[in-house]
Amino acid sequence: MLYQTLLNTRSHVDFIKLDNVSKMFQNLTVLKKVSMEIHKGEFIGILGPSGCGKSTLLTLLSGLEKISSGVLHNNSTKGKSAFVFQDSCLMPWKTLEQNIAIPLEILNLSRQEIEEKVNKYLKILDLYKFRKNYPRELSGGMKMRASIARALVTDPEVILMDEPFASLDQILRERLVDEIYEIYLRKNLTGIFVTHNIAEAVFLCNRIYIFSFHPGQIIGQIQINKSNMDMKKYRNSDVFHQTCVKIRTILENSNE
Amino acid sequence: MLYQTLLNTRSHVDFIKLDNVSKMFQNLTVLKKVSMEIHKGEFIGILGPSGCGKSTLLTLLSGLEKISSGVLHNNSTKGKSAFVFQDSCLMPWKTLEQNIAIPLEILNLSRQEIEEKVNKYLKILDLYKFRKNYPRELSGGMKMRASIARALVTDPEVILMDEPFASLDQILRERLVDEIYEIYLRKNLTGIFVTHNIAEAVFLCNRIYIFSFHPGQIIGQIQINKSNMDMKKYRNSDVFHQTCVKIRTILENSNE
Amino acid sequence: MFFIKHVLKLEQFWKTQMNRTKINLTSFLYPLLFLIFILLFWEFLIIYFKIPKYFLPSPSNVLNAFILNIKTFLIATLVTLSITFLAITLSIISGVLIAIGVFQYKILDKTISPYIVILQTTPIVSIIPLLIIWFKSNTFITLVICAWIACIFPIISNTLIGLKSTDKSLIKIFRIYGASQTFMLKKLYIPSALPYFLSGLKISGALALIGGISAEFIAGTGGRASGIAYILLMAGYNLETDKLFAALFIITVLGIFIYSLFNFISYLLLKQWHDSSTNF
Amino acid sequence: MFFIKHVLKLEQFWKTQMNRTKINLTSFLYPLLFLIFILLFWEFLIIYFKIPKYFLPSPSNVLNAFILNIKTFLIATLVTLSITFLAITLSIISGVLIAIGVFQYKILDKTISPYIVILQTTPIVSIIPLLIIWFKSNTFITLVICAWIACIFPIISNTLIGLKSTDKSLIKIFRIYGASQTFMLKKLYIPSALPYFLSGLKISGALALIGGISAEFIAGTGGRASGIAYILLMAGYNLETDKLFAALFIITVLGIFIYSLFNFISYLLLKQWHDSSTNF
Amino acid sequence: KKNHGTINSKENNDYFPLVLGTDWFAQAEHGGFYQAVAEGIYEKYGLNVKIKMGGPQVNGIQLLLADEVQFYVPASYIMMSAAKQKLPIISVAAIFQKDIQVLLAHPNVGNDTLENMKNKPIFISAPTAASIWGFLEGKYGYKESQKKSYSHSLTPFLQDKNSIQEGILTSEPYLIEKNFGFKPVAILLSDYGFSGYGELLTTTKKFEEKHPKIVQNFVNATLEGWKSYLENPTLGNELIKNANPEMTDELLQFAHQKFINEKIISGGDAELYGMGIMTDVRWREFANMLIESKAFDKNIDYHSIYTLKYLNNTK
Ligand SMILES: Nc1ncnc2c1ncn2[C@@H]1O[C@H](COP(=O)(O)OP(=O)(O)OP(=O)(O)O)[C@@H](O)[C@H]1O
Ligand SMILES: Nc1ncnc2c1ncn2[C@@H]1O[C@H](COP(=O)(O)OP(=O)(O)OP(=O)(O)O)[C@@H](O)[C@H]1O
Ligand SMILES: [Mg+2]
Ligand SMILES: [Mg+2]
Repeated sequence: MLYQTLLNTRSHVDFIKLDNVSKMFQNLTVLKKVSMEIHKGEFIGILGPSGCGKSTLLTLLSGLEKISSGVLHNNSTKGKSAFVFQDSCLMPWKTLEQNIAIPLEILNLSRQEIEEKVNKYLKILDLYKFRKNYPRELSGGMKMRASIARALVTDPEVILMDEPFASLDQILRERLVDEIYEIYLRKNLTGIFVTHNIAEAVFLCNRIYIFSFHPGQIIGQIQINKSNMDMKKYRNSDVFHQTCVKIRTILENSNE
Repeated sequence: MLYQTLLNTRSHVDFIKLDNVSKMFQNLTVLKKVSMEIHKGEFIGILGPSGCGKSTLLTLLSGLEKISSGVLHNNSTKGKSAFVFQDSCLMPWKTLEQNIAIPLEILNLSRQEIEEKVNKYLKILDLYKFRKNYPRELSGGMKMRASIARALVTDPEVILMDEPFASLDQILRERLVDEIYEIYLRKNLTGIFVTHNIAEAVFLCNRIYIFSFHPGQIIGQIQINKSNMDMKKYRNSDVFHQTCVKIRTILENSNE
Repeated sequence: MFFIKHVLKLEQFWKTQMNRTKINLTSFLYPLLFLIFILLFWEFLIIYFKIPKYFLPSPSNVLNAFILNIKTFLIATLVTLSITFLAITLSIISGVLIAIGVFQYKILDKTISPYIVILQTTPIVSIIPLLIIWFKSNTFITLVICAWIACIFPIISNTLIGLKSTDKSLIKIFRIYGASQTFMLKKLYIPSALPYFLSGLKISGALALIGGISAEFIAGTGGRASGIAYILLMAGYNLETDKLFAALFIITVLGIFIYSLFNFISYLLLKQWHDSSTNF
Repeated sequence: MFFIKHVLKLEQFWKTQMNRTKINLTSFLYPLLFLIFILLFWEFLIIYFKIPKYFLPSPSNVLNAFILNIKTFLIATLVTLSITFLAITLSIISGVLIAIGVFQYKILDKTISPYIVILQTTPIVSIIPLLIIWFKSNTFITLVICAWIACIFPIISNTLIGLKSTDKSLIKIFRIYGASQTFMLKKLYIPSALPYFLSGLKISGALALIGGISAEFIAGTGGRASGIAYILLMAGYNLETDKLFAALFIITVLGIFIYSLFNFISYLLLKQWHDSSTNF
Repeated sequence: KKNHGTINSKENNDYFPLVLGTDWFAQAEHGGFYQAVAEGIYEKYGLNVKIKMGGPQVNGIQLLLADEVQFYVPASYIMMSAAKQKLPIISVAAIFQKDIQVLLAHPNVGNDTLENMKNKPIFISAPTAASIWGFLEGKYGYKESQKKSYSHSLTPFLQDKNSIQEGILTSEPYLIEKNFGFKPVAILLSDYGFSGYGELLTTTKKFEEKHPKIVQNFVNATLEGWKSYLENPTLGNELIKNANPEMTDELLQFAHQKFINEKIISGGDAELYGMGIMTDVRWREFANMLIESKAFDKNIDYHSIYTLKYLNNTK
């Protein structure tokens, strides 16, 4: 509640703001002086080489880990964020549908509501047939999808996603990107999206931060303007391809 | 040794052969009447939607699970295969380098040899700096790379890879694909490569099997002829692009 | 179509059931054969070497003593069993509560943990006189308390280590959604601790029995409602070796019964999610 | 550059060390304060209500008895400690071997498992006479055997459940490369079972002490090599309440010592890979 | 006469409630107490007496001090310990004029005197050792190395023909003869100068000071009970078996026979002064014996732990 009012009165303040945030593990600097501003309703992409600190950044944003120095403001409503971890982490002693229902149980919804929502997302993610299976009876991609469903099921205000589509086939992946984009448009979602797929990031996001390897620093920030474009057209537009190439070049250069 | 001689005398026999192999879990048919032949030195790609039974197929090929019906021949030398699982599964109580050394310890190499080989692959996979870290101190992509290093370190005869590059960034991914292709050429490796990335499969493999969803059946088999082409040229050739599009079409159609 | 599926499922079910029974049969068969072999060998030895009954009674002597005193044994068994189960129930409740308390509140951990260890390491035998005074000579309660003290520690220790072994990523998931500590306990920590707890329970079952019996050895009840240890003790004093062995045999059977019971409970609870439940 | 790095590392090291010590200090402080409070309160109560020494000795009485008999106590403590540690060593060796045997060979599992349970549930008290016959009245060995029987089961049970909890995917990895069963045991199963084993060890430590002491209560006859329980027993017979409490206090301290030792070992061994090692 | 089957006398406010703690499960050694309950003798004296059985490790003195029981029946040695610890308890009558502790040996191996048993292995339990070892060591030069663990199995004794076994006159000789078919040599320690009393009626000093009349009545009733038990133990034995179902008639009978034949209760001073008698001479003799064997300090004030004032009236 406090958060909410703060947000309303100070809507000019950024939704999430990092100011010179660093993160160390013992004597290893993983993130160095990262500053970013995320406004409500933005979809932010995070790109960078493996091990550069993307997952670490998300845990900082979600408050699961403490920052080592700098300032971090997060004005999102408590309990209204969702997180898709890089690995699925489902509870092995619960079935798929029970796993997905967990956040709703935490939010104390009625049995019926829970069932409705869970079923809806089970269907969206092609998992309905396997809802009674235990995680160990599922394929890698299915587990990851379950983890996505668990994040979406709460209608979150902010969603943090750590390579959610990595283990999915291209067709499913594209469908899910569309799906999430639609949810994003409909619900005024704020998203932070870690991925290795440049095209996906360019398609989904308003802004993309590019990180360098060791220590993780922002080496590029790309604003994407697609407001008035039809999405299908956008995917095939020149802007799209040019942005992709531009990002690739930044990444390639940073590697040398 | 027995295997080896068998192989030498009957080199006309296929290296690995499946004849109408099916696999059931309880009353769920996961793979149905799969027949394939893999010759020594081939690199086989396996494509198919998430949950279609690709990982299951690999466990059958490696002998880790029993087939439910049909015939499976595997004439590879025992202990000379390597497996990159879909998740990294490292031992949490060992450091990165100790984890990678495990297969070599099983094969009873000398300490020095082990160290040499481990260091070589640590470097190839950009992990050398982190060799003393425990798995929980590594990023998702690093863990996966460690798992790839663990597979390559033994100079295997057959390598089974289950989406090894899924959680890696594009640049690293391409480098690793090149690396593996080189090893393949140099060592006459036989590879079975599960992936969701069509381009990668087309680039690396001689032959690609495409699987349908539920029950997993072979719905397409594509022979790729790139013997005399330079790899850089190949990646930009029309054949390459056409093959990719063709596979995509098969996958898309199967989905409807 | 649906009907056929259902029939198939049923068939599947019975097949697995049968397989399970088969496994259970062989798992009974081996030790049973071993037992029969030992008993026969024992009987033979005693007949062959003419070992006197007082030195080592033969299985047939023991059986005889058992049959002659069956009613006494039955009552005593019931008393001992009720002490044991009361103690286990008490220690499950208190042990789990203590483990959770210690797990949740650092202060509790720091302040009382050492005293729980003390409780565990103080030999029951030495506190029985105190207990007798405190519980106004109600021997039954004294015995239950002794058995309880004897068996609570493995429950606390294993439950606690189980709670602490909860997957760190799962904890994060729950935190993200702002789950309350109570909710997390119920839905996350306790299920995670289950296999450890059950392993502790198996140890505790045996300890409760031993605790109760040892306490009875020391505090002694006598009279109408006396347990199996009293019979064992008196048989010892009266030099009735066969009866003593019969009592020992009953204790052993009780032990196996309690162990099997907890093993079975463990199997039932764990079969859904943990592969270590097979047996032992 | 390298030099500076090294210095930084050293500084880091000492900082963590200091933090660790700080934590340990507070974790000693709380129970210690609690203890001092209780002791003072106890002394006060006894002075205030003029409770006679024979009924409940005051801490100062107990301390006095301790100082007066310090030499006897010291020798007895050494005897008890050696019994306990011998028993624990024996039970670690035999318990782990049995667990591994049962884990590796189905036949062994089926045949002997029930008899291990029997061993566990048979009250020591009732087999001491047999042990005395077998070991030609060598009380020391008898006591060690009793303590061993008392404490082996948690080790077997926990180790076995640990071995069975080994990650299935890791087993697959080892299988692929054709690792021998021995190799897998050494490099995979045993490290996997470690946390379970250590939890069992903590339970066993306490049980070994209790087992030895209980056995001494029953078998003890004194002589040169009599342990602390014998002193406790004799103090009881001779109605020396203060000496009895001093002996009880020593047993408790021994218990805490053994527990802390295993807790520390557990911490050292687990700190690399398991988060549940904090304490308890 | 109707209610005699139960251990409790009828609940009645007119009767003074007392709990008598014994040192073991019900047995012939407690016969007189049960007899007094069974025959209503305590009621006749205005007492409502409940008997609480002891057990292997039940510390009766502690129960007495905690007022859980009002009377307890220790032997002289324990009273000496109490004197050393200055415990406020006091013995008011002695049921057993002789200590019934025996040492048992196999027949025909020459172990028929305490002197001959020197250097032979003795199976002896810790509590027994606590009371008699000082005497054996001090007076007969027994060695610590002779002591062997005894935990209530006679098998080690039976195996070694040279070994010695502790025992009670009224039980082990019978059990051995019955079960193993030979009559063991039984040496009664009291015949060798272990001159303690057994089954001393003992209460706290506080109780004794506050209720001298009750104490007197209890002593009188108990002695009457024992007299009756020696004459015809049927009623008492029934109660005993009721409380301790594992007790056998033969053993009760054997013990009863021993009481009479060895004049455990009616012999010695009792022949002159009546049952229950204690004398300063005997107490001094016993105390000196223990002081000489260094079990106790010579300044020990053993006079405070007994009183003879309730005994003159019984004559
Ligand atoms: N132990 C099991 N019990 C029951 N069903 C199982 C079991 N293991 C796998 N399955 C089922 O088998 C099917 C194929 O699984 P598999 O892991 O082989 O898929 P996959 O092709 O590797 O998918 P992905 O690309 O998502 O990894 C899935 O539908 C899964 O639910
Ligand atoms: N607990 C820890 N202790 C020490 N180092 C850690 C720890 N956690 C992460 N690191 C280090 O932090 C760095 C960044 O890790 P992170 O998981 O954020 O990378 P990432 O960008 O998500 O990589 P990937 O794309 O491979 O998932 C890595 O170098 C890793 O070794
Ligand atoms: Mg990551
Ligand atoms: Mg898979």
